[in-house]
Parts: sequence; structure tokens; C-alpha cells
Amino acid sequence: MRVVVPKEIKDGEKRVALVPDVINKLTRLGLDVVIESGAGTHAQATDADFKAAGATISDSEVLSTADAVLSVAPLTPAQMAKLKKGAVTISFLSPVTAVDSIDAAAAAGVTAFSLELVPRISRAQSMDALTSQALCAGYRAVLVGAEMSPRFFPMLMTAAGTVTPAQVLVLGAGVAGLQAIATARRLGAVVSAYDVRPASADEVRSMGATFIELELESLEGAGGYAREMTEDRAAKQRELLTPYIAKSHIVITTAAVPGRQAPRLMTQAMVDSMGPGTVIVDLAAETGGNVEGSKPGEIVTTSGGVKIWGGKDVPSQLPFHASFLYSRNVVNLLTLFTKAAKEGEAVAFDLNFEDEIINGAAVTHGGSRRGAK
Amino acid sequence: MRVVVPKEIKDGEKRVALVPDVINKLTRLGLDVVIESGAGTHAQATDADFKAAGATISDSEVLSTADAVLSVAPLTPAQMAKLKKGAVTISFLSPVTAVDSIDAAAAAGVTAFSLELVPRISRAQSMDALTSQALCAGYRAVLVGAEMSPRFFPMLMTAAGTVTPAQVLVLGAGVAGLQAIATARRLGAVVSAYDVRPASADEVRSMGATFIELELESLEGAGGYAREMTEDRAAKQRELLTPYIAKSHIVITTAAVPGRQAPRLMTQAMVDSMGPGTVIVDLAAETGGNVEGSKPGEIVTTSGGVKIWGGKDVPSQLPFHASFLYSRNVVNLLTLFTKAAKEGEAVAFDLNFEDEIINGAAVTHGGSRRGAK
Amino acid sequence: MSRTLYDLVGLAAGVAFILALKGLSHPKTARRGNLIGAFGATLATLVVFFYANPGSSLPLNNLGWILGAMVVGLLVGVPAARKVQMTQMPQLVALFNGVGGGAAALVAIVEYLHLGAEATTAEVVFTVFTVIVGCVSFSGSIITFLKLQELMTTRPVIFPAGRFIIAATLVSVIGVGGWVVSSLGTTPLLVLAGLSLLFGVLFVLPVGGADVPIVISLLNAFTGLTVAASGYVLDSVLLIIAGTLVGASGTILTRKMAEAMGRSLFGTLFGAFTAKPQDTSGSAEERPVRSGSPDDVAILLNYARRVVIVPGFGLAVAQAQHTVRELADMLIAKGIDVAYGIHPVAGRMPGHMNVLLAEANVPYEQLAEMDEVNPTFGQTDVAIVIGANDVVNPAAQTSPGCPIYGMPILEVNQAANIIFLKRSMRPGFAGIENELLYDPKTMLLFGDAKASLTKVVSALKAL
Amino acid sequence: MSRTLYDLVGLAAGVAFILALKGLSHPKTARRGNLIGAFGATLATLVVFFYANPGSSLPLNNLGWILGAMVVGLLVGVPAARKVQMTQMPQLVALFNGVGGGAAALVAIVEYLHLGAEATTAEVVFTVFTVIVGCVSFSGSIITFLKLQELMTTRPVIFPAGRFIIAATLVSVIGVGGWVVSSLGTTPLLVLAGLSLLFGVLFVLPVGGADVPIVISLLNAFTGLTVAASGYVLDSVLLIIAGTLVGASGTILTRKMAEAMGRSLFGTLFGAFTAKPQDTSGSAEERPVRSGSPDDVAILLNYARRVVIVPGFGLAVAQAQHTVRELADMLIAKGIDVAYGIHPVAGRMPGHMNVLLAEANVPYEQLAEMDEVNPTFGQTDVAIVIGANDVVNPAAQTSPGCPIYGMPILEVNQAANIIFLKRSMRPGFAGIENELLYDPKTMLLFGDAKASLTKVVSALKAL
Amino acid sequence: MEPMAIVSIFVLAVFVGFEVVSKVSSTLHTPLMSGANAIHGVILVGAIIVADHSSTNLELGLAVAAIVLATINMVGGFVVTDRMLEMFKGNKK
Amino acid sequence: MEPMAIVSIFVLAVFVGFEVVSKVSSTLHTPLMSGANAIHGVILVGAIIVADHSSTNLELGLAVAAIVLATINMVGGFVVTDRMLEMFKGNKK
Ligand SMILES: NC(=O)c1ccc[n+]([C@@H]2O[C@H](COP(=O)([O-])OP(=O)(O)OC[C@H]3O[C@@H](n4cnc5c(N)ncnc54)[C@H](OP(=O)(O)O)[C@@H]3O)[C@@H](O)[C@H]2O)c1
Ligand SMILES: NC(=O)c1ccc[n+]([C@@H]2O[C@H](COP(=O)([O-])OP(=O)(O)OC[C@H]3O[C@@H](n4cnc5c(N)ncnc54)[C@H](OP(=O)(O)O)[C@@H]3O)[C@@H](O)[C@H]2O)c1
Ligand SMILES: NC(=O)c1ccc[n+]([C@@H]2O[C@H](COP(=O)([O-])OP(=O)(O)OC[C@H]3O[C@@H](n4cnc5c(N)ncnc54)[C@H](O)[C@@H]3O)[C@@H](O)[C@H]2O)c1
Ligand SMILES: NC(=O)c1ccc[n+]([C@@H]2O[C@H](COP(=O)([O-])OP(=O)(O)OC[C@H]3O[C@@H](n4cnc5c(N)ncnc54)[C@H](O)[C@@H]3O)[C@@H](O)[C@H]2O)c1
Repeated sequence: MRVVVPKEIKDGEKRVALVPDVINKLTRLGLDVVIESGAGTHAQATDADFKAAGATISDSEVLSTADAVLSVAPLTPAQMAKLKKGAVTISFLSPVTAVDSIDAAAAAGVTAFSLELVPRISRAQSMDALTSQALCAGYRAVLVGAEMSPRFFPMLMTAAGTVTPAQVLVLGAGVAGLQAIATARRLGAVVSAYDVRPASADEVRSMGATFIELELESLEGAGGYAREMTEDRAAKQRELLTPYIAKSHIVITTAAVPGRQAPRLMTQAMVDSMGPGTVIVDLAAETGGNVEGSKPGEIVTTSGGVKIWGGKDVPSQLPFHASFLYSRNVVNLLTLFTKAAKEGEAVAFDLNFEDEIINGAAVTHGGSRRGAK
Repeated sequence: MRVVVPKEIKDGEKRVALVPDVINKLTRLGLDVVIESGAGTHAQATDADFKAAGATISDSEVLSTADAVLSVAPLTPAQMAKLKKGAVTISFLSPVTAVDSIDAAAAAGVTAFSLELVPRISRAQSMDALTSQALCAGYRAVLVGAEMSPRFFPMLMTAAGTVTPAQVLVLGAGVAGLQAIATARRLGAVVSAYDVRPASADEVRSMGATFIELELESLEGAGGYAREMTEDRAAKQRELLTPYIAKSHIVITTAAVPGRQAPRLMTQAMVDSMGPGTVIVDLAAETGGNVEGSKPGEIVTTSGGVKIWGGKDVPSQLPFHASFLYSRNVVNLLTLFTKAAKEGEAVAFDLNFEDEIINGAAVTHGGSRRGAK
Repeated sequence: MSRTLYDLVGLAAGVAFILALKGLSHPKTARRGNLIGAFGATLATLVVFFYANPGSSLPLNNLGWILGAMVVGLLVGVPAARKVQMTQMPQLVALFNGVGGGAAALVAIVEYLHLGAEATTAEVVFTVFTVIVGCVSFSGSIITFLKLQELMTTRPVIFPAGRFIIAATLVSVIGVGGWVVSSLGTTPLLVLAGLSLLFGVLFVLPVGGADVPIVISLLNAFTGLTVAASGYVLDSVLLIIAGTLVGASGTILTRKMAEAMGRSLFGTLFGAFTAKPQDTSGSAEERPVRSGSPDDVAILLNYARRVVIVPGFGLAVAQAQHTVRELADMLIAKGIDVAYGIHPVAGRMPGHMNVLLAEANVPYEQLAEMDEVNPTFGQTDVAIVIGANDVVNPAAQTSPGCPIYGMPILEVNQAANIIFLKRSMRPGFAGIENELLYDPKTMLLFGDAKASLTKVVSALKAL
Repeated sequence: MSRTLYDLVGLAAGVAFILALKGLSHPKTARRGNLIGAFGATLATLVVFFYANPGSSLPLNNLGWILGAMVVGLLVGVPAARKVQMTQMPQLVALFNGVGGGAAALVAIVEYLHLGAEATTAEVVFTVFTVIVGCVSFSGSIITFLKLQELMTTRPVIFPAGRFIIAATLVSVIGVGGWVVSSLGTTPLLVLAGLSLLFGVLFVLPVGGADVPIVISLLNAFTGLTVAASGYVLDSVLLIIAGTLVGASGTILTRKMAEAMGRSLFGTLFGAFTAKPQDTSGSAEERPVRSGSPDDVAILLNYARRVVIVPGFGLAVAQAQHTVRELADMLIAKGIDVAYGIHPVAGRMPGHMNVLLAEANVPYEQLAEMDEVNPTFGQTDVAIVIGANDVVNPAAQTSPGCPIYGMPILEVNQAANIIFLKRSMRPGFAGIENELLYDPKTMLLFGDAKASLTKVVSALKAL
Repeated sequence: MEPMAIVSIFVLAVFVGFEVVSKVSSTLHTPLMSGANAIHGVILVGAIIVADHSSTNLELGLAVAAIVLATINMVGGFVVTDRMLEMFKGNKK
Repeated sequence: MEPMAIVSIFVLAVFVGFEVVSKVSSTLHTPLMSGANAIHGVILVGAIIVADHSSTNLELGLAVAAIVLATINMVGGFVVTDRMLEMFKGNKK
């Protein structure tokens, strides 16, 4: 069986779906791993590294012979069309935004797994690419914020006066938000955070930051995710958050609700309430933005001197470790349904749809889109 | 008496020599403070802020009426020529590189103070702008390094595998180097450092980093600075450092010897010994570079995939706090020779060349260059 | 041998007992303390063969009987003590205590018979005291033995009107005691002994299994007092001192044990009088857990060779990272092999534990990944689980269908001892019970992790 | 009043003394302990007026004299104790101890005279012991008093052949003691008393000022033993118990004091025998510093209302940031006002202390800049300087020309107490001596800052 | 011995008993109890004394029984305590 | 009282004395010494007893002197100890 990793073609995507040091986990099972030449360049993995790890490098068309295709971004409809019937793909594949690719997969008779849909159960944590990539994003958010800020993060008492610590506010304390809190605290900033989930207060405090209690009802959805806010509540939340925002030097927003637009946490007025030289990092820019006026992949400077950094492919900005974590997620999912080669028997895929994870993550199978997803 | 702060005209200089919140220290003495309009823009100080703090904003030519001129970069010879005879200037003014400005100051009969020449005695610590700006540079160096690195700095054990911490090597553990150590350690990196001064080992360890003992004789010059290396020793040091460099993910170099070219710590071969995706931050790029191939203000990527960031105006990249600290240094030096206004008497400058600091820092006075500097 | 020399040797033995108790109250010297005690006892026993009583000639009368009886005692006692299993030691101690009490009662009876009408009132009063308390100690200890050995139910035995029967027995014991003092005679004394034995049984029956050790300790103190009383009757300073020491230290110890186990001493002891018959079939039995004190934890750690620290979300909530590092540093300084076993999803964020422990400056080398640390639990003396739960829950391996089934865990259940620091019996993130909390190898230290760790660190310093 | 009741009250007083000593060894109960002791002493004194000796009638003979003498004693003792300054208390204690020893010697002499030839050998031996030790205690204490009060030189007084004279005196004391026992008579006893007084003087003269407190403690234990011996002669259980208690606890205390001061007990006490005359004019006198123990530091901190922690480069070298935070947290938990006074150039890098303390998670609000904290030192009970030196060196304000002159400093010299944690008397970065180390308000705790702090934290927990 | 002496000895012994065990840590509770239990086995001395001056068979029989019991208490007690304390051997340093 | 009783009492009292002060912290050394010093002032009881049965003027004189000294020791000792302990009043909580 051939596992193929094509070069990512999406602009700005610097990750690779397999890094050399996990390849042996697949070859050990009896799988052949084929990497498109140059696939790992941005993630500091050369063709030679892959070869040394036991993979084959291919310069030519790779998809048509693949039994399984591993990628980060969804395969394009064109790529999907090239696949054998019955082939398997594993990648990010949002049922909301990647509709074309999903349709193409269904049409091609491909079984396409979406990492967004891996259920958040304990057993699946090692396949949870949303979490691993959010980790990278949260870390990056702080580095970017610190880089753009004209201020120090830590407090420093020096002969030339005392530098006061930066006030960092994190909105949305999920995986990315918590990591942002941790990183900002490491740098010495005074960090506070807000989130709508009830468990969040304890989690924020467990990172050593201050949780902002707004006395609004909490919003918890399925699988530990948040629910969408009503417009009423959103307005109330914005109003109550304004004073905290006004006194922050850096605001990092990470709020998301699965399958929806990112909630709008900050209006233009709230942005304007911040002083010159302050920075906003909007990790949700790609899905609509938590902050009014943020543009994915751009730094917008408001007339008031506030810089808004809109995140785009943020984990790609940490390509080495983002790929490192991503490829382990992918390998864990792949091995879940791979029957290792035994005496006389060849390696095979065994898609057991009774399994909660396989059932949850497979978007297409046998020529059609699965379930009501 | 008029204290004037012109707008910095040097390209890339974002600091300002006075920030609003120190102005009252001068006005309290009876000095008039005049700020050229827009001087504080990059350091988040608006004209309005200055006005509110008690300064006058001037749009027109400001230098000709000044009794004292405070700036960050040296005044250009043209600017010097505009000054009144007997006026005082305080700025960075390297006796090695700013020869033209010094000559112009002497010609104009100006008393020019060089912050580089403030002696390193305890009493002068509050005027030591080299230290305060090095602090900013050291902090920035790590942020920049972390930003450019494709890796995480901290160790993280996750469901998708364990991210090992970045190995950071700091060469030259002076003020900037120590701050870089502190910042990298805060971010969770494993930090080691090397310096030639004998006291350095203890200082490095007191920051929680590992000191690299090379068993070479130590080099200590006057005033707590290092001495220049002989070419022999330099070669030996490079040889011994190579293995440490080869296993580092980030190298930050800060080595300097006052009044000299920056010592060459890393050759091209040493750079090449590092893997793809590694980063070198050369804070000494402007004075010749610690690293072969570094270019001030540029990021050079070697064929081996090593990125070399050459520092240029590094403290300017943290304009708010760099100006904050710098202006306190300048004010402390200015007040050292200002006789406050008393009953009936006007404020006056009282240049007592018996004072070690004034004697040390004044480069020109009474129409000529002072001493053998 | 002169009386003075004899007495001085006795005093020396008494001093040995003091040193023995002193030694026994500190881990480092406990063993030596016990040996000193044994030495004192041997000395005291030997010297009595050289001097018995004013006027009586040596060698002792009935020497053959005496030596024979001692040999029998040795043949019974030593093998029993040698062969007993670790877990059965408490009941053996109970048994030994009982026979000691019995011996004291017998000695008092013999002396009473011997003195006959010559006895002073004081002597009779002390004899009565010894007989009562010795018999209570004897029969009470036998019952505790039976309970601990599970030869009878470990639950409180409560029968209708029990408390009235007990009270009545106590009153009769006292009455018969008075009768003995006033009338002097063998019969009343035997009646007294019988009633006292009965009272001992009744006194211990209503005590529940968990409280039995406290009762043993109390009976032990009682026995000490009977020995002191015998010392008065027999004019032996040694017996007075030894008995009083045991009585006094035993009392303190009983109180401390009750405190450590969170029991009310009064409730435990007078339960017999207040207990009402209960519907025993009713509510589901509360499952027993073993909870320890910071001292217990400190001692376990102190004598371990390898300790694995397993941090979890609770460590983060308690912000106990600095304290845990302090603990680890202390253990390392003692030459103990210490590692932190980090589960990939401990906490609530990937790398949560790393962030915390890095803040406390824990060297990266001490952090071990799950795959690295799991094979070492077999050689680990103590696994100390600090505010973690799901990540060590064996249900992940044993209970298909539970929410964490299939998640790899840190196999702390392979370690020789497991210590849990948590605040309650509440489950963790996944909301499922952790069987490990009820494991006999597990000791629970309840409380906020930081507060608990601080106490453990203090206790460790005090060792 | 019956003898038994009298004796029981005496025993009760003895118990009070036990409780008194127990109380006195713990800060929280010390005051109450002393009151219990006073209560016991009062009780014992009162009861003697109701019962004196078998057969003697009440009221006591010579009652007027007795009461009069007591009044005189009160009139002398109370005002002296009330008015004495804090710094002069040690010499007053020495004096009190001396008069106590004198009293015991007098009591023994009177009883000896009274018994005359009736005295048993044992009684005479005890009398001789009491007289010798009481007199030594008396004259020795007087000398210690004179030394501490600086009425004579505080340096060791050593004269040629001194040790032979002392040895000879001791031999004569013992000889005359033997003579008293064998011959019985007033003259030998008076000779004995005289020689003993002389020996006391000779014994204490060679002791140097710093060792005097140890000697006082020893003489105190001696006096206790004389009281116990008097108890034997006077057949008083109370005096036996009280005297023995003081003797035993005094001995332990003497050893502990010597340990705490880093002195060899043997060297201190037998210096008299081994000391050789020295060239006192020679080497420059070593300047005295006051060094304390972690316990002392803990107690100072525990009873402070405001504490300022001044960290410096040494804190960084020792990497003691976590420990210092632990200490601060404990003090804050006790309701003490704690601030960190951060000097702008403490350490070797701008913000060095911030980096360290942030790592230990010290809240930013607890960090006070120099300008903010300097005005508060006047209201600060304890400034604890941890591995800092130059930044608190008053030379910066007082010694024009020294390298740090003109640098603003943290004015810890304004605080009521200053504690320095450093490893030696070595200077800091600037290489200049710090007068503050010799300040009488300063206590030095030598050792690595982290190790020292750990000990202080333990001591604080034990309080 | 005089009652007063006995009372004094008793009172002092009580204090000693209290003090010496006042700092015991809870893990030593059981060994300490066991050790104290062994110590009261010294009633063996009393049993030997009464065996010595037993005049009737009844007395002697009871005394012999007392000796057996006391020996078990004493010897068994020390042995079992020692076994309990094996874990404190201190296999380190 | 029998010598044996006295020796026993002495030995036990020594243990009590050792034990009760064994944990004293160094800052309490001086107050503890001072308190112990006051306790031995109870020799006053002895002085009163000998004054009671003094038969000669010499004896009485010496006894009276002893009473004066012992009273100073006892009363002064407790008072000065109390003053030393003022700092432990516990002005907090
Ligand atoms: N790491 C991740 O990325 C991530 C993300 C989301 C969810 N999770 C899930 O979180 C769980 C992590 O497991 P875990 O073992 O670390 O945590 P856990 O299973 O949630 O257990 C934490 C335990 O700590 C105790 N605790 C809480 N506060 C405490 C305090 N102040 N002092 C002492 N104990 C305290 C609680 O018991 P008491 O209440 O009795 O004190 C609780 O049993 C896993 O189920 C994992 O799947 C992980
Ligand atoms: N902050 C800056 O930017 C900067 C830069 C360069 C120079 N300086 C200079 O550095 C000095 C800073 O003053 P400072 O008071 O912080 O330091 P300091 O004057 O150098 O004193 C440090 C003290 O710490 C003690 N010490 C060292 N290691 C120790 C350990 N492990 N445990 C306990 N004590 C230890 C040393 O005494 P022992 O050896 O007896 O233990 C020493 O006296 C100033 O003179 C300042 O001008 C500052
Ligand atoms: N059990 C598991 O396997 C597992 C794994 C990873 C995460 N989780 C849990 O899931 C939670 C969410 O994870 P995520 O980071 O992927 O979520 P996410 O990326 O979907 O959302 C990020 C955060 O935004 C918050 N948010 C949504 N709307 C908001 C609003 N209007 N205002 C403020 N905040 C808002 C959410 O509550 C969430 O914390 C985590 O915190 C974690 O506890 C569980
Ligand atoms: N007393 C004071 O007032 C005061 C104030 C600030 C700094 N200082 C001292 O001065 C020292 C140097 O200060 P700086 O940072 O301004 O120095 P710098 O900027 O001149 O040099 C930076 C560092 O490079 C090092 N270096 C020089 N040649 C090297 C080589 N070949 N290899 C490796 N390292 C080399 C130097 O030793 C120095 O530590 C500081 O570390 C500090 O201890 C003293």
C-alpha cells in the first residue's frame, strides 16, 4: 500500500503532512511512503532526510497511484479527481468551507477524513490536529504581539527608571488562548483573559493569569466547545469588556465556535479605545475575525495608532514544529485503521465505521458524502 | 535657558531624546523645553502629550536658539553649525565614528557630550545610555530570533509528541547578552553563553544559564569592558566554540570592545555548521559584525538555510521604552550640571570639569576637542 | 546481690525503656530504640534471678517451673512474631497486648492469694485495679484480634439494649471490686475476674473495624497501668516506671492515632455506651480508602529509592509548581532517584505541565515522557500523583466503553506505593471514578495540593 | 497541715516548674510558662508557712525574721528587675544566679551547723557538695556580672602560671571537702567555703567576654544541682525535683548555647586550665560582628510588623528566588507587611532582580522601587538583605571619594533590625567594605543565600 | 517505699512518657505501640517474683501461666516490632 | 525518703529536664536560662525551713541572709524573665 504526501500547493502553507522522523512508524507497518520532491522544504525537511528515513522521493505525478494521501490543506477538487477509487485522504477538510473538495472526493469514490471532525474524546487526543495547531498559533500570537509592541513585556527596575510590565488581554481561552497566556506570562507580562465556557475560569487561573468575570451566563456547546452568542449577549459582552481592552497594551483574540463565523468580540470603537502603540493579534481573522477591521495576513494600522495583526496560516509560521505535531496526528489516525503486515499477509486498511473516531472523521466514503455533516 | 529636542533625522531612528513624563524634571529646574513637532511620533508621544507635559512645540527651526540640545543620534555637522557658541549637546557621539560631528561641534564652540564616554562608575549608572539601550537590544534579539525560528522555544509534552526545547547560545554576555539570556530562558529555551570577561561566568550562571568554559585566558580591559583579542586567541576561541554552535538552534551574538570593530566570533564555516532553519542574531552587525556575512538591517539566508539577522538601530525597534530609558539617562546627565533656578537667580549650566563624569563625557568644549579621546 | 544493686539495675532498665520509647518515636532511631528496650527487658529479667525478695534465698524457688515456663513462652512468642505477615502484625500486637494484660492480672491474683489477710488495703485496692484492667485488656484484646483476623465480623456488633448490658456489667465490676476490698477472699476475686473479662468483650464488640487500632492502643496503655500497679504491690521501682511510661505514652499515642485517623476518641471508646442497634442491611457500604498524613507521605518518600512525580491539572489549579520542585530537590539531595512523569494530556492545554514546571525551573532532564517512564514504574517505590486523575486511571485500559477507554495512561499502579494528593474523592475532567483511589497500595492525602505539599516538605525536613 | 498534703503541694509546685520550662522553650507559650513557674514558686513558698517539719509547731519559729528577710529580698529584687535596661539583663541574670547559689550554700551551712554530729555521712557529703558548688556559683557569677557590666575588662584575664594556681585551688577544695566529711566541724567548712569562692573567681576570670553567657548558663545548672542536694538534706521532694530540673535543663541549654554561638563548650570551660598568657597588645583587634542562627532570624521576622526584603547579586548567584518567595509568602500569611526593595542596579544587569523574582512568580505589586521604599525604612522592623551589599552600603552617602560615592542606596540602616544573608565578610562588586555589617543593629547569617533561606523557612514553620 | 516517693516517681514518669513520644510521626504509631507493648512485657519480672514465693500449687500454676504469657508478650513484642521497623533500615547514603 | 526513691526521682527529673527544653530555639536561650534561674530560687523554701529551726544567732543570721538572697533570686528572676519575654507578647492576629 502506498502512502503519498504531495507538496502543499496552497499559498502560504509551509507545513508538511509527514516529517522524516515519523516515517518509520508507517514503514514498520508495511506501508510504502512516497514523498513528492520538495514537500518538506519549508519545514526544514530535505528530500535527503526523507530518503534516509525510508521514504521514496517522487518527482512525477504521485496521486494516481496512492492508496492513502496525507496532506495539510484539503486536496483541491482537481487533485481529488486524480485519486484511485477507494483511496483514503487525511487532511484538514472543513465540512463548511471545503465543500468543493468534499464533493470531488465523493465523486471520486475516495474515503476522505477531515481532521476537524475527529471527535474530542480522550482516545482521539493524539489525532487532534486542531489542538496541536492551535498550540502553535497561540505561541506565535504572543511572539508577534511582542515583536510589534514598542514596549517591553516584563517589568524591569533599572538605573534609568522602572519599566512597567505590559498588560496583555487574551480573549478566548481555548487551546490557543491558554498557550498565549502561558507565553505572555513567561515573557513577564501581566495577563488577564476572558472566555465564555464555564470551565474556563479555572483553566485560566491554572495558568497563573487573572480571569475576567463578567457575570454573564456561560456558553457551553458540545464536545467542550463554545456555543454561538446571541447578538444581545454579544453586545453586552463587548460593553463589559471595553474597559479591560482600553487599558491593555496587547490584545490577543482566539475565539471560535466550530462551524461558524468567528464571534465579533471587538468593534471599531473598542479598537479606538486603545492607545497608540498598542497591538491586537486576531487569530480568528481567517474565519471572519474577532476584531472589526482585521484582515488575514495583514497588519492594519488604525488612525489611532493601533496595529491589528490578522492571522493567516498562523501555524505555518512555525513550520518545523507545526509539521512535527501535525504529522504525528495524521500518523495516529492512519494507524488506527491500518492492519499491519503479518506473516504472509499484506498490510491493509480496515475501515471500521463502528469506531467513533473513524465514523466521526470520515466525510466521504463509497462514493457519497456521509451523514448529516 | 532653552532645552531643545530636534526631530531625529537619521534613517531608522525611532527614539526620541525626551519623553513627556520626564519633562517636568527639567521645567521644575527652571528650564524651557522646546520639542520639534513630530519628534515623538515613533515613540508614541504626540505633540499634544508634550504640550500637556509642559513643553513648547515648535514647527520652525529650533537649533539656533538652543542652550542645550538633546538628541539620540549625533547632530550632523550641518546641525552643529547652527548652534550658538557655548551651547551644550547631549547625544550618542562616538569619538571613533562621529568624527565629523565632533569637529563641527568644536568649530561651533559647542560643548558636546558623548553618552558613550560617560564613565562606568556607580554614580553614573543612571546616565549610562549604553546600558539602557543594550537592555532593549538584548530583549529584542530574542524576540526576533524566536520570531524567525521555525521551532518552539519551550519544551512541550503533548498528545502529538514531545517538542524539545530550543538550544540558544549567547556569545558576549554583557548587558545585552545577559538580557538575551534572561528573555530566552523566560521563553523556555535551554540557554548557554560565552564571554571573555572573568566575572562573566558567575553572571551568566546567576541568570540560570550554562556558562561555556573554554579554558582560554580571560580578557578584561578598563571599566569592566573586554579587551580586544589577538588573532591567535580569536582563532582558538572560534575553534573551541564550533561544536557548541553546531548544536544550537539560535545563536545571539553581542560581543563588543569599546572603540573597536566588533570581534569576529563566527566564520562562514561556523555558520555553515548549523542546520537549516537555525537563526543567528548579530547585534554587532553595525560595528562590523560578530558573524561573517551578517549585514546590518538585513536578513541573510545562507545556502545552508541559516538565517542571519543583522541588527541595525535595534533599540529603535522598541521605541517606546528605549526612549523612556534614554530620556532619563539624558536628563540625569543634564541635571548633573544644571544649577536650578533660585530666588531671583536664573537657571544656569555649571560645567565643572573636575567632576569625573563631566570630564569624561564632554568631547568638545570652548572651541576644541578635549583630551586624547 | 544487694537490694540496692538490684534496684539500681532495675532503674537502669527503666532508663533503657525511656530511651527505647524516645528512639521509637523517630524513624532514624526507631530500630535502635527497640533494641535498647529489648536490652533493658533482658537485663531486668536476668537480674531477678540473682535477687528476688528480701530474705528469700537464692536460687529462686520453683526455678525449674520458672525456666520451663519461659521456654514455653519463647517457643510460642518468637516464631509467631517471626512468621507473621506484614499485614497481620496489628492483630499479633493486639494478641501480645492481651497476654500481657492477662499476665498482669494473674500476677496480681497470685500475690493476693499469697498475701492473704496480710495485705494492706492499698495493696488490695491495687490488686483489684490490676485484676479488672488486666482482664479487660486480655478479653478486649482477644476480640480485637478476632476482628482484625476476620475470624468474626469487622463491623460494630450492636445488640438490642447492648448499652444497658454494658453499663450494668461495669457497675457490677465496680461493685464486686468493692466487695473484694471489704471482704477479702478468693471467690469474690474470681467473680471479679470473670466479670472483668466479660466487660472487656462487651466494651470492644461495638467498635468498628477502622477504630480497632485505637482501641488496641488504649488497651495497651491500660496494660501499662496494671504493670505500674503491680509494681506497687511487688515493691518494684522498675515495674512502676516501666508501667507508667507505657501508660502515659500509650495515652498520648492513642490520642494521636485518633487524631491522625480523624476519629473522635470519645466517640470511638464510648460508642459502646451510646451505640444504638442499626439497620445494617440498609445503605450501600462506603468503600474504604486509606488516607494518610503528611508525615506518612514524608516517611514513604524518605525511604524510597525511586520516586516518580505525576502532576496533573490540580497542580496547576493549586499553583503548586514551586513547592513540588522544592520537594523533588529535597529528595534528590537525599540521593533518591526522582523523575516527573508527564502525561501528554495532563492539565488542560498541551504542554500545560511543561509551562508550570519550567516556571519553577525544574530541569528539563527530570521530565520523562509517558513512554519513557511507564516501563520504570515496576522499579518505582513511590508514585506521587499530584492533582492528576484521568491520566493515571486504569479504567482507560480495563473498562471498554468508558470515556477514556483507549487513552494511554501513566501506569502508576505498577509502583510499590501510590500517593494521591487531591482535595476530595471527586473525579477528574472525564468525570469517571478512579479505582486506583481504593487500591490497598494507595494512600490519599486530602487537601489543596500546595498546602499538602508544603506540609510534606516540612515533615520531610523534620525527619 | 498533714505531711502528705504538704508533700503533694510540693509535688504540684514541681509539676508547675516542669510546665514552666516546657512553656519557656517555645515563643508562643514562653510568657505563660514563666507565669506558671512563678505560680509554682509562690505556692511552694506559701505552703511552707503551714507546715515546716515533722514535730515542729506552727507558726514557724523566727517568723518575724523570716518575713522581714523576705521583704528585704523583695525590695531589692523587684525594682532591680523592673528597672534594668534590656541590654543589661544578662548581667542581672548572672547576679540573680549568684545570689541563688549563695543562698543554697548558706542553707547547707546552717543545716550543717544545726545537725552537728547528728548528721549522717550522706548528709555531710551533700552539704559539702552544696557549699562548694554554691560558693563557686556565687563568686563566679559575681565575676561574670562585673565583666558584663564592664566594671572589669571583658577580655580573658590570664596570668602567668594561672592554670597551675587554678588546678591547685581545685585540689585544695576537694581536699578540704574530704576533711570536712571526715572531721566534721565549723572551721573546715568555712575554709571550704572560702576556697570555693576563690575557685569560682579563678574559674571565670580566663573566660572571654563572648563566652560569658555560656558560663552563666553553666553556673545556673550548678546552682540547680545544689538546690537538689539541699533537697536531699532537708528531705524535700520539691527541692529535689526543682533543682534537678534546673540542673538537667541547664546542662542541655549550656550545650545548645555553645553550639549556637559556634563555641566549643570544652574550650570555653576548661580554657582556664589550658590558657597560656598571651601577648595581648599584638595583632589588630578583630572587629566584632553579630552573627545569628536561622532561628534567630525566624523569630525576628515572626514578630515584625513590616519586613523589607532587599535582594542583590548573591540572590541570583544562589538562585534563591523561589525560596525567598516562599519566605515572603509565609510572612504575608502571618499578616506581616512585606515588600521587596529593589535597587535600580542590584545584580549585574538592569532588571536582574525583576527577572529572578518574576521567575519565582513574585507579584509585581510587592516590588517597590528605591524611591518608594526608602521613606518606609523608618517604620520597618526588619530589613533582610539577601546577597546584596553595595546597594545598601552607607559609604555611598558618607565617604566622598569611595567608588560608589554619590550612588543612591536603599537606606536599610533606618530599619530597626538589619539581617544580612551572605557567605563571608567579603565586599561586593565595588570592592569596598560595608560598615553596616558591623552595626549593632545588624545580624549576619552566613552561608549560601538559598541554604540559609531554607533554614529560616524551616525555623519559621517550627515557631 | 514511701507513698510520696511512689507518687513522685509516678508523676515524673508520666511526664517522661508524655514527652518522649510527643513528636512521633504517624507512620511510627504502630511500631511505637508495639514497642510500648513489648515493654510492659516486663511484668515477666513480677511473674517470676510471684512464682518464686508461690506456696500453693494453685499459686504456682497461675504464676507459671503468667510467666508464659508475659514471656510471649515481651519477647514476641520486641521481635515483631523489629520486623515492623525493617523498612527504616536506611538502605541509603 | 529511701535513697532508691531519691535516685529514681533524680533520674526521672533529669529526663524530664532534658526533654522539655530539647527543642528550644536559640532566641529563647536567654529567657529560658533566666526562667530556670528563677526556679532555683525556690531554695527560699529551704532557707525558710532552716530559719525555722535555727537555734543559734549565727544560724539564724546565716538563714536570714539566705532568705534575702533566695528571695532576690526567685522574685527578681521571674520578673526579669517576664520583661525579656515582652517581645513575644504577640501583637498580631
Ligand atoms: N492536556 C490537554 O490538552 C487537555 C485539554 C483538555 C482536556 N484534557 C483532559 O484533562 C484531563 C487531564 O488529566 P489530569 O489527570 O491532569 O486532570 P484531571 O483528571 O482533571 O484530575 C485533576 C484532579 O486534580 C484534583 N485537583 C483539582 N484542584 C486541586 C487542588 N487545588 N489541589 C489538589 N488537587 C486538585 C481534582 O480532584 P479534587 O477535586 O478531588 O481535588 C482532580 O481529580 C484528561 O482527561 C484530558 O483528556 C486535557
Ligand atoms: N544592575 C546593573 O546593571 C549592574 C551592572 C554591573 C554592575 N553593577 C554593580 O553591581 C553591584 C550590585 O550590588 P548588589 O548589592 O546587588 O551586589 P554586590 O554588592 O556585588 O554584593 C553581592 C553580595 O552577595 C554575596 N553573595 C554572593 N553569592 C552569594 C550566595 N551564593 N549566597 C549569599 N550571598 C552571596 C556576596 O557576599 P559573600 O561573597 O560574602 O557571599 C556579595 O557581598 C553594584 O555595585 C552595581 O553598581 C550593577
Ligand atoms: N478532551 C479533549 O480531548 C480536548 C482536547 C482539546 C481541547 N479540549 C477542550 O476544548 C476547549 C476548546 O478548545 P479549542 O481551543 O479548540 O476551541 P475553539 O478553537 O473552538 O475556540 C477557542 C475558544 O474561544 C472561546 N469562545 C467562543 N466564543 C467566545 C466568545 N463569544 N467570547 C469569548 N470566547 C469565546 C471558546 O470557548 C474557546 O475556549 C479547550 O479549552 C479544552 O478544554 C478538549
Ligand atoms: N558598574 C557599572 O556601572 C556597569 C554598568 C553596566 C555594565 N557594567 C559591566 O560592564 C560589562 C560589559 O558591559 P557592556 O555590555 O556594555 O559591554 P560591551 O557592549 O562592550 O560588550 C558586550 C560583551 O561582549 C563581550 N566580549 C568582548 N569581546 C568578546 C569576545 N571576543 N568573545 C566573547 N565576548 C566578548 C564583553 O565582555 C561584553 O560582556 C557588563 O557585563 C557589566 O558587568 C558595569
